[in-house]
Amino acid sequence: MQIPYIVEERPDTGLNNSKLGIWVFLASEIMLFGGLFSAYVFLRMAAPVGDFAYWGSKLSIPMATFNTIVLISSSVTVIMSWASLKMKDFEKYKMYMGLTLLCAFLFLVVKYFEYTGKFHHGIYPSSSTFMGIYFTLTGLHMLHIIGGMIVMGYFWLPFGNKMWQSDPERFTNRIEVAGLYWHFVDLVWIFLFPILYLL
Amino acid sequence: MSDHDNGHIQEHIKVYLTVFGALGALTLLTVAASYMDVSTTEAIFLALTIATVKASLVAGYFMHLITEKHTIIWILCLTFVFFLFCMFIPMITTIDHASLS
Amino acid sequence: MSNDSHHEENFLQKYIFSVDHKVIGLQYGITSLLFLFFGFCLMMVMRWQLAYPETSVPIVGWLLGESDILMPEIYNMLGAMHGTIMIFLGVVPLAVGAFGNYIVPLQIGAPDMAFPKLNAASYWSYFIGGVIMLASFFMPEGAARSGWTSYPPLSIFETGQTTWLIGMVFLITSSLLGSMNIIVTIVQLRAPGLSWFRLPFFVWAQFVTAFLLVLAFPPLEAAAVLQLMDRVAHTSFFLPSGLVYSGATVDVYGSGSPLLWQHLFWFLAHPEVYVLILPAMGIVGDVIANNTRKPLWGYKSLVYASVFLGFMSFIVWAHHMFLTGMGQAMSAFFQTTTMIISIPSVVILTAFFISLWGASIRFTTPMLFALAFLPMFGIGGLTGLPLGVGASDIHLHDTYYVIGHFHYVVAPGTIFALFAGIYYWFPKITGRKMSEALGKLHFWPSLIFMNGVFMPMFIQGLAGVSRRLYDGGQLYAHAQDVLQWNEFMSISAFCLAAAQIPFIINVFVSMFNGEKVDRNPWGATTVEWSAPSPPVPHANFEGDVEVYRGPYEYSVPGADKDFSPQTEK
Amino acid sequence: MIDILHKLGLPINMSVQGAAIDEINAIVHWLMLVLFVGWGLFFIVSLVKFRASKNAKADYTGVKSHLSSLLEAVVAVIEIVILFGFGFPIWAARVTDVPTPDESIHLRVVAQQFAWNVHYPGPDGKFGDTRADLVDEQENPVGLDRSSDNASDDFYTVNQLHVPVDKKIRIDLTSLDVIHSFTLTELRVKQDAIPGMVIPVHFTATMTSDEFLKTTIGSKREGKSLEIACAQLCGLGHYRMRGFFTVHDDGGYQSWLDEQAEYLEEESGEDDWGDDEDW
Ligand code: HEA
Ligand code: HEA
Ligand code: CUA
Ligand SMILES: [Cu+2]
Repeated sequence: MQIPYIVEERPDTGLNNSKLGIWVFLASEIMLFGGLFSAYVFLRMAAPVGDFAYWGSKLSIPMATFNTIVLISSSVTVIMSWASLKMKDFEKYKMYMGLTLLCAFLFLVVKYFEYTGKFHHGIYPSSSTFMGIYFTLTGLHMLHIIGGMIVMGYFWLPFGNKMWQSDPERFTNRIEVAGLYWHFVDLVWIFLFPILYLL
Repeated sequence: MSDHDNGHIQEHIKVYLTVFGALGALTLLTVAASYMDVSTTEAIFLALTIATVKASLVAGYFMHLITEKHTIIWILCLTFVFFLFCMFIPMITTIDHASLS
Repeated sequence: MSNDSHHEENFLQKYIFSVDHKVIGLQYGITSLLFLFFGFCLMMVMRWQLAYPETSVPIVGWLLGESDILMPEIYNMLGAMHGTIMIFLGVVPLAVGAFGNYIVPLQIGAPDMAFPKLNAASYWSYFIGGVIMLASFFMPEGAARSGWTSYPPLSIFETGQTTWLIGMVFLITSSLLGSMNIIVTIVQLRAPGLSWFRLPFFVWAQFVTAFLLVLAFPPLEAAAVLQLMDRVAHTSFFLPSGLVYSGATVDVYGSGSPLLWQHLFWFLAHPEVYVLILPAMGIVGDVIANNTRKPLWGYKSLVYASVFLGFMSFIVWAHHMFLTGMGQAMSAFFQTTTMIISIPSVVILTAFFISLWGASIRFTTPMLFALAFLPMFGIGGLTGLPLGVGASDIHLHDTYYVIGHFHYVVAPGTIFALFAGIYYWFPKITGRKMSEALGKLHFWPSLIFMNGVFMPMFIQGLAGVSRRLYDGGQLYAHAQDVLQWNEFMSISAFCLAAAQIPFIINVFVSMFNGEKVDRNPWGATTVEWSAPSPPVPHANFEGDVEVYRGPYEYSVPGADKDFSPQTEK
Repeated sequence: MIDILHKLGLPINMSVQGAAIDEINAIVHWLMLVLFVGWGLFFIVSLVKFRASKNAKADYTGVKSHLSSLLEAVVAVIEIVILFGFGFPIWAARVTDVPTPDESIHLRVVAQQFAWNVHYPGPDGKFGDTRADLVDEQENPVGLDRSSDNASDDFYTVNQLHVPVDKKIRIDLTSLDVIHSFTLTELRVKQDAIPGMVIPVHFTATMTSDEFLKTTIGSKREGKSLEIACAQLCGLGHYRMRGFFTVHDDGGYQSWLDEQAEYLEEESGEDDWGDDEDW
């Protein structure tokens, strides 16, 4: 027997399974980053006054601003790729999804230079509590980026073509779900940016 | 999801691009604000307000939360409440400690 | 998510890497029962030491290193692992992984879980976590030994903790995947006609439990990552400045806080205890309704109470931290929430009691376990009250009173309920009933010896004997008056172990030779009993399921049978 | 109820503040007993009365009255009374209303694996500074800086806590390494000792050690005096992290202090206390 409501919506909830699933998953992600944000606030309060601001000033605002813009752009391109599928334009989808992946990659490259820059100056997670939480938060965020890239890359490669031909509804659905996840990763960064770099 | 015809989507796309513009502007704004000479509390307040606005834009328009189904809204409200507990109760508890240092 | 039931499956696909919720449920069940058994074995070694300190341990002594005496560091190791295994590898996977997986889709008339592959991933993640935890015993650093609570700074300094943390990350991931799946399944896959207030109480309990897991576990995952960083990358999230450890100042940046861990840990671990109890209550509710032959009394109040319980469980966590220097305002807050949360438990228990009034009670083995659950949980829950009042907790905190409190809720409480569930649903899984005679031989000694193990703990706790003492308090003056109980408790524990033998025999014998029964041997009303026993692979039911009535329509006036199944018009 | 609790193993209380803790413990146990016996009776009666062999046909509706809601409300009200009438005030008196150093005898306790170091301020009643880098297991377990102000008359003991009877005692509690929990069972004192935090604990003993020992005559602990216990798992020596606790009468306390001052003089004769380098 087939599992119902994989693609079509259940009438009384108005949802399909994966839509609900991804949101429940994101809820748990909110709590994951919530725990870390809570730790950040707690540690900031426990640290000597000015300690966080002092170490925070060692980070590069221009690099982070650039990265913020990059991530926001990738959020737009991913939703454009979904919209293209909605309009049955697979070529456009390919292009926008490719752009999204490119943005994600760009983000990682910038992050790589940021990290190695820190290491060259002898700054490691153990250098201070701020640096510890900085590396932990951004590291975990980066893992999320990489995870997203793997999923989206999978749908971008030839595999996507096949699924689009056999079951376009479901494929669009998958992209929507992947997009929701990607927006969330963007959303986390929107908070990471000010609390780590600007404050 | 057949209620979205092409015209609909076109309109959506316009919204997405507007939001994109707003997000970019707000990013620059928050960076600019961080160079402003204000007290720490004000800086925190300002930065977090801008971040919240940005996050709401992403969640509301990119993630379609403003038109999302009740079930999902409820789950997120619940999560948000617990998120607040997780954020603030430990914080308040530290302030309330009987400890001397 | 191809779900083609027609093509032939080989052995591996069918029994090992299956995506069928029933197979996964059984995998969960078998693994977690083995872990429960293992956790109990660890505890028996410890109980030997508590009764006869520093004498050679019989049977397994040779495993303990050079001498066959249990050394303090091994005692701490076994203690930490007993707690971890019992909770994260035993009860949660059994209650949520096994029962949740196997029974929930059946009770809501679904062909499978919403995401079968995710379901398998959840089991395998649990499996890997379990293997890591087990492997830690054989690693040079040994297993974790800072208690299941892993309070830093101790957990940062002690060995073995890194493996524990990595294992926990897998276990947490497993629980997250599993409970997301349960939520989506319950919301989306309910059979036509099965509205929210027609769900069996068990499904409600699983639903609330799944939310607790999804929303409370991630902060612990965050904390585990932070602790991992402290251990591996030498950060100091949980280490304050100015530490001196074994004679030398600790070379870290400092300025962290040990209390941060406690907050994040208990943010999970308090909801976690309700994760342990809610599915148990769900099972008890179903079994009681079935064996009293009448509807559960106050079904709606049960539902509301468990939802409220779930919600409140997120804001009581710091009652484990009263003695960390908490001030007046926050202690008042947490005392109040703790008292508030005891009310829904009282409501649930009360509803169960009242359900007995006017019933026609059949004392089957599952019913005996379910009935014993009530007073046992009652004792455990009631002894939570003096712990929840900050002032009395000052005397009782971290004594054996706490150990007694929570064992009453988890061992004769949850474990009994899980036994009830196993006896109750065994016919659904195998098509055969378990032996009633052996079942009773399992029940009565278990009941007696459970109390023998845990009742004296209250006495020791009132006397002020601390928990986690390697010698059970021999050295302390204030423990002298109550020391004699140690041997009594240990002997009870060994007898309790012996009392499990009929159960193990029963499982294996009944699996092959038990009395064959039809699909509804208990005369039950809920949807799972309208499926064949065992249910159809990858489909569960032979045809479409439709639900026409509430979950516990027993002894309906005017009906020809004393039960009216939900699927019958 | 308190007698029952004593019979069950609760030791006698010998501090001013402890009485209230015993009181609330007794009250809560009353509530527990009433609930348990009440529901227990109902439970047993139902089981006997409604067994299938006696009552073949179950009643679909069952109990109709809403008495149970009333009962639940009563439990809630009792809990509120317990909290507001007893719990909060007792907590305040026991934990947060800490006497100032002036109105009390002020000591520091520094826990470490696996000992209780007690730091006495000496005759001036003021503590010298302490620093983590000065800590030395043998010579200077609390890390006292002898060259700082007020430090010269400070002294410390290891696993020996001496206090006078009937005086307010205030202890500032901290830890050097991991979390411990400072417990004086007979005084109903328990407080976690957390590194990086200083948490005040206070009590007033109502009995001297000698008087206490008289109450133990005939029991299994006869002849064993008061102790400091550690309640929080702190490593493999947790079970033997035991300190000794002595309550003197006024004269006894003074002569003990004098004795300690003498030791201090003798030692500083041999060793130059002011010199950090030797440590
Ligand atoms: C399943 C697990 C479970 C459950 C359900 C509970 C339920 C409760 N717990 Fe417990 N608790 C634990 C597991 C659990 N606990 C564990 C594991 C620890 C220790 C962790 C550690 O430190 O290692 C702990 C520790 C713990 C502490 C910390 C103690 C300390 O360290 O000092 C506190 C303090 O408030 C507490 C309170 C409570 C309260 C108020 C409830 C309430 O929810 C209880 C409400 C229930 C009732 C009030 C009973 C109602 C019943 C009746 C009225 C009927 C009477 C019955 C008959 C006559 C048949 N618990
Ligand atoms: C769910 C949780 C759970 C469960 C069920 C148990 C069950 C038991 N526990 Fe445990 N315990 C804890 C959780 C649990 N415990 C925790 C969290 C701690 C604190 C650890 C710490 O300090 O950090 C603790 C600590 C603890 C201590 C205190 C140690 C100390 O402080 O030094 C003691 C002492 O006696 C004890 C004893 C027991 C006993 C005798 C049982 C018995 O009831 C066990 C009974 C078990 C069974 C009845 C299972 C039988 C299963 C089978 C027979 C399976 C059959 C198999 C097949 C068919 C395949 N436990
Ligand atoms: Cu110190 Cu236990
Ligand atoms: Cu709790």
